Amino acid sequence: AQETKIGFIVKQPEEPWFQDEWKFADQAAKEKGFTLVKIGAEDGEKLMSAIDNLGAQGAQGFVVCTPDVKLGPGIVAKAAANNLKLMTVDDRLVGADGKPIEEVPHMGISATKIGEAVGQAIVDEMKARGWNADEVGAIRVSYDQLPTAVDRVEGAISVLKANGFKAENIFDAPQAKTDTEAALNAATVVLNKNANIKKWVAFGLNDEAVLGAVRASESVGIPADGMIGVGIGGADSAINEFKKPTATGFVGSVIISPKRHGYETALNMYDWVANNKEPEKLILTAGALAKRGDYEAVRKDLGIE
Amino acid sequence: MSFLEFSHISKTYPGVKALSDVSFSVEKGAVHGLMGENGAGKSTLIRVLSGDQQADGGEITIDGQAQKYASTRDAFHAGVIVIHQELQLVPELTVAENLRLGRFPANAGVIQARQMFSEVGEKLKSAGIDIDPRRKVKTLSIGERQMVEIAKAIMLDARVIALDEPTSSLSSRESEILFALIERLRAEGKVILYISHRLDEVFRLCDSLTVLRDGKLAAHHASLRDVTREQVVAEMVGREISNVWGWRPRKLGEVRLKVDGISGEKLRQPASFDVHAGEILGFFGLIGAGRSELMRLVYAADAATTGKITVDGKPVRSADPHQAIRSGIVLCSEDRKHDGIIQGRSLEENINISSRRHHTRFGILNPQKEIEVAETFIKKLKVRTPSRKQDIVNLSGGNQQKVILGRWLSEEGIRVLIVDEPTRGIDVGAKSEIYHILYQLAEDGMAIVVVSSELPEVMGICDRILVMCGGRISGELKRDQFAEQAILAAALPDKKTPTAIAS
Amino acid sequence: MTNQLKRILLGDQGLVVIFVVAFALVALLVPNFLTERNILGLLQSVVTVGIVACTMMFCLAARDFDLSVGSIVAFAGMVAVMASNATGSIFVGVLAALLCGSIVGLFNGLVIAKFRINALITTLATMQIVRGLALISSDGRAVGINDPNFYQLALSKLVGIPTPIWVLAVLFLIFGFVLNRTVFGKNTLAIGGNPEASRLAGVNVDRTRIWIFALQGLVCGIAGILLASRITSGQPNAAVGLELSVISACVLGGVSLAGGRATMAGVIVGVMIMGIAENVMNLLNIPAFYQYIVRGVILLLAVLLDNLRSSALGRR
Amino acid sequence: MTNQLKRILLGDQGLVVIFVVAFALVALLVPNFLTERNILGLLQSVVTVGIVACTMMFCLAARDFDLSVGSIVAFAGMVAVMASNATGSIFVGVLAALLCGSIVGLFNGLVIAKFRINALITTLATMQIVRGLALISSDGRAVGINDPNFYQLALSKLVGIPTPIWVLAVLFLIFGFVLNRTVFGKNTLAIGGNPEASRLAGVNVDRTRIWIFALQGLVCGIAGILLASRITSGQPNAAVGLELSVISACVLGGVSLAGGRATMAGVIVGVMIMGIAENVMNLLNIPAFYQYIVRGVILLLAVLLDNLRSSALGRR
Ligand SMILES: Nc1ncnc2c1ncn2[C@@H]1O[C@H](COP(=O)(O)OP(=O)(O)OP(=O)(O)O)[C@@H](O)[C@H]1O
Ligand SMILES: Nc1ncnc2c1ncn2[C@@H]1O[C@H](COP(=O)(O)OP(=O)(O)OP(=O)(O)O)[C@@H](O)[C@H]1O
Ligand SMILES: [Mg+2]
Ligand SMILES: [Mg+2]
Repeated sequence: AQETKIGFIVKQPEEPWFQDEWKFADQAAKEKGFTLVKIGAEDGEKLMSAIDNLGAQGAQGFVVCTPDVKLGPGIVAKAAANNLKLMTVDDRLVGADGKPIEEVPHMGISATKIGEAVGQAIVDEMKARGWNADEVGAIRVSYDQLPTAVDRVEGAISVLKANGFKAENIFDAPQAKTDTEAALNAATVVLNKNANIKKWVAFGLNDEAVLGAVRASESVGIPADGMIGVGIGGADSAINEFKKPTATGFVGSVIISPKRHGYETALNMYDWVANNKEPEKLILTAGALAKRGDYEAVRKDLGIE
Repeated sequence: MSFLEFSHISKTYPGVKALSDVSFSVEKGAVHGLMGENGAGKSTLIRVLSGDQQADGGEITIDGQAQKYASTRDAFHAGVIVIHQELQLVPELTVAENLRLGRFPANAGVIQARQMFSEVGEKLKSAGIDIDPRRKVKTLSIGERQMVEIAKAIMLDARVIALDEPTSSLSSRESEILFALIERLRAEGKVILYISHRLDEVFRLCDSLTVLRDGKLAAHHASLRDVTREQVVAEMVGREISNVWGWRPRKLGEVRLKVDGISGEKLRQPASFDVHAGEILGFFGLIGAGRSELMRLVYAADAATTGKITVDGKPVRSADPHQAIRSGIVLCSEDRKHDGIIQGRSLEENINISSRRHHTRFGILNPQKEIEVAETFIKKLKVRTPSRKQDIVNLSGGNQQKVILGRWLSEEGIRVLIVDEPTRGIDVGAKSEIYHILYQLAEDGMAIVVVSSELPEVMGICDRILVMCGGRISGELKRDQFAEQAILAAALPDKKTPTAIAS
Repeated sequence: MTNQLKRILLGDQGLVVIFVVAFALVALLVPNFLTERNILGLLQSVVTVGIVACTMMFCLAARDFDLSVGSIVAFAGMVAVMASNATGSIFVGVLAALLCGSIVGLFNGLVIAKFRINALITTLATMQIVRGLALISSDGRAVGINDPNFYQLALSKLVGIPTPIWVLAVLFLIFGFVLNRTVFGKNTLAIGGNPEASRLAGVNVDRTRIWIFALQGLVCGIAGILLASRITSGQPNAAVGLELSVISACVLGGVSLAGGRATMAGVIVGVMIMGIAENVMNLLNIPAFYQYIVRGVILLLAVLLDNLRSSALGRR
Repeated sequence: MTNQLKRILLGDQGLVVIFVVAFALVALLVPNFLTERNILGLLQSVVTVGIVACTMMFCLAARDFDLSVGSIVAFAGMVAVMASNATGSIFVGVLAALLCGSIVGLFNGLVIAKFRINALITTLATMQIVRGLALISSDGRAVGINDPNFYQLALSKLVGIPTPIWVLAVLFLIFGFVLNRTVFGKNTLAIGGNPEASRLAGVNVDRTRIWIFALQGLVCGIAGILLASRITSGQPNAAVGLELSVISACVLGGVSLAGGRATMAGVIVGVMIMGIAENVMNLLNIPAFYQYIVRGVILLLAVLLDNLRSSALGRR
């Protein structure tokens, strides 16, 4: 029989999250005995080339986390042209009309939902510490160039507002790049500008962004109990923080399971290609909040080790 | 055994045998002349001596010791200093830093600046060179830079000093400073190799002489006592040249170029002059007299602040050379390295860059025509090159100069031709060809301006001479008034009043 | 016989020969490489870099520098999509994109030539400004294409070969011709060789530089339109870092950053080497992190080989 | 009096004067700018760029180019963290990072000077290779610091001023001195100003270039260590795009890409202008997309002003 070859394309191959997805997809490949071709595609052009490349290699299908959801029609057309089956992970494709493309099977969690989970975690921690929303400032570490980032922080803000946060207490700290140093520099300015506010919460695109805000608070002398930062991802950056001997302002991270996203999507694609068993059109996963005390358990629950 | 010996030196560049089996020797305390046509291999020999180039074969011995240089640094350590044909200065550094580059007086890597400036200042003063060692080289004029370059010869205690055409952009006054310097070095017992195309200088300075031709030794004279100039020219060129200048009277036409009160940033005093059709007008002056500045204003290479220019009675307004060219004025500038050659491009392209607009259509080149023009001038000016495709930087200095001249001589429809130090570095043989072409152009009605620091040249080929001094025109002489004394008097700065006013 | 071989290998076109040999090796050793599909995919993947490299070659040859190309490509793509969405006419969209690209290029050229501002800083500034415009005009989100015919710009084929590849080929031909056979091309090379001497030789240096940048803008417009059509949307984040890829491809192809030296054949080879490296790494399934290393090593090898070749030439 | 003012404004240090005036304006007009906290924050934010700019200045002054700085900074940070985790000694970690940085720099220098390979391509290659190494060594993940004392490198203060700022200041002083007062500095300027003349004057061009790159690597090592301490982890993705910021700061500060011209004061001003622009934009709460445009416009204005100043100087 013909060898089964499946592609797995991700938008940011250097990110630990996608590394994990690939790792778990590899696990599925080993179990089922198919070939997994992993390609990183940071932008639309690279993605189109990657699909062509898969076609040329004789793959039968691929899973993709697209650099931009608006690429939807293009990806669908390209996949069809190369006669490849298509599934999406993490980010769901949308059509020209801005609505999700329903016929492409998808597994993921919406960016807004993750953001809301972050917001909820912050609100819970504030309650636990007995903070009054009026005396707290919020740092929105933003990277508005990336639509997913906007959706995540807006999700968090909506929860904060619903819990009595005033809009004027939310301060924008735009990162010039997506690394910790840029977030740190941007957050420092916000903190210095509002030296009268002593209690802060912070959220952003990922763990690295929030870590920047936490580092900024430390450098201007805000103690750990004056800062609540909740990140997204829960990979090593966050774990390093939890492992520190004393607690920092980095309170928690919303972990999404790369295991389900990587392992299950690859498996589903294999079933589709090899056994012609079409996957469910939409599988939504949930994020789980991991904190200093329970992150190991949470990770185990999600199947990450 | 002689102090400095070259034995069987050979050097080949791709497509060119620059030196083949050259052997000769020089005694201690002697000034030894090195002559030959452009491309004969003089500079190459000097480069081999300085460790800049490695010879393919042969050997150099100094004081009985065989020399092996891997780089110029080794040559320095062996006591060899070379003043190269092209200026080798760093514009952003000061005079003193340039003179001590590669050998800064330093303590644990930190430059002893005060010591350096005072030492260099003293040495410059003792050599009669009046330049502030703290000035940045980029603020110096070409002539001053040449003097700085020459001053390298006395900065270090050398055994062998080679000078490659040091006077090519110097006027007589600065040349005298150089000659005095050479006398001093000779008295100190150094060996001096002296390259020049000016026979007068060679006969005045040198004790012995070697002539190269096509990379081979053509003649060696251990003494110059019984040698005539005609003989040396014949050895160089392979034929007799009876009259280098070859001036003939010509009929002058109407005024072609009229310059009225032009001035600019570097030339504050307004200057006026005119040139007739068919006339060759000479501009003489000492270094820094402002001749080049004036010509650059006429050509719009620099912006003029005041003044009017008319060509054939029609006023010319140009803000950039390309407009000046369109109104019939061209300038061949003096600094061929900075303003002339286009590095990395072939001879063919260097010649055609301006005149090609006569044979392009809709901006598309006519390759056939370009080849034709290039070949014509390569032949006419005797450019020594393996092919017209050769990169211009691979040519010898004189041959580069010929190519730049070719660029302007190939122009069509030009009414005013200004050449600034046109024969700088060009050998006697080619010189007379160039003069001949200039006469030809003048006979066809072109107005020609020749700027030169070589007094015999302006006197030899011009119909009229304007002398400049301190930024203004200080004298005018017609051909029948030409006299060395009068011209020099007008050129010297302490003379306030014009010496000769033509009617 | 061996002499002739040597002449070919060491001659002006030596880089091309090395490339052909490398290509043959890759075709033999890498499975799936020499299939029609893969070659077409490979060619399509170099379209953007290749198109922009055409004019970047001029820019570098004239001793200039253009960092704004990536932003212009993204911006022009956005403009093409938004204008054709707004007017319902693809033609208007294409025209608007070309116009916008040219205007940005013209602005670059005017600032650089007339105010004599460093090209690196000027284009770094426009790179930021234009990227900002692209983000603002779309609120940072991709803009979908309403008229599916727009996709045809990139999807349609002629004699089995997709249109963008044809466009690329035609541009290679045009700019190769312009560089070697026109006054504009020769003036560009002369300016790069010695700007002051060129000016004194009557070259209108300012005008030539302005033209170079304007052309660069226009060509980025073309690349932007094709890219938008290929990815079926206008994306404000597209083509980030394109400048570095394009400049590297040019330098790899023998264009001198010190100006005055450039050949179209060299640039084509440079573009292809970079494209093939990416393609082969993906075909061979090289892990993402190792791809960095392989990419670096290939770059080094390519220049090293070319260097050995030309120094052998010098020593002949 | 006015003449003296004119001389100061138009003199060599004119850029500094313009900067001081601009700084005063910003301090007056932007609320919260001139607070101790903000100024310290501002200074800390320019530490990485500032440190690397010290040696980039030498690199550009010698007509070279280094694109690998960002990768070296990230790699050195990783090495510092991993080595000190493994040995339990921060000192060993720091040493290892400095060593690794220098080795990469030395490699760059050797390849560029000895094999005469274009600096752009060489450092582009090492940029990729080193980034790959950083990613591979950590499997692409951030590495946490075991010993909290490591944080003190960045957090500790001397006379109220954080250590990294002191380090930056000391490096500015050292390299300012090296550039103007030492044989190495003058040779660097000479090589950039006229490579041929320097070679003929017996300057050891190769060795100087190798030293420049090795120093660049060492200094990137310092920057990497401080950065790792500041973000309390080694991150393989750190400092992407640093090269462009650093080169821009240098060029803005009057360093000529054509070589031969550089001043430490200029580079400091260049670094500060870029840092202040970012800081003020955030203080004024300028939306992210508009920041691109403002950044571009500031760049253009800064060079335009400097240009008007120096052409006024020329016309004097
Ligand atoms: N780098 C090079 N590559 C190729 N050919 C060269 C190179 N340098 C010099 N040549 C050739 O070597 C020959 C000798 O040149 P050289 O510079 O020694 O002449 P020269 O006697 O100094 O002439 P001139 O009087 O014009 O200065 C010339 O034909 C020149 O074209
Ligand atoms: N780049 C420059 N910056 C400042 N001053 C300059 C510069 N170039 C020339 N000068 C000054 O302009 C004056 C005239 O220059 P220059 O020596 O070129 O005149 P010249 O008559 O053409 O002499 P020559 O051509 O023999 O050198 C000199 O006083 C010189 O110092
Ligand atoms: Mg010579
Ligand atoms: Mg002159």
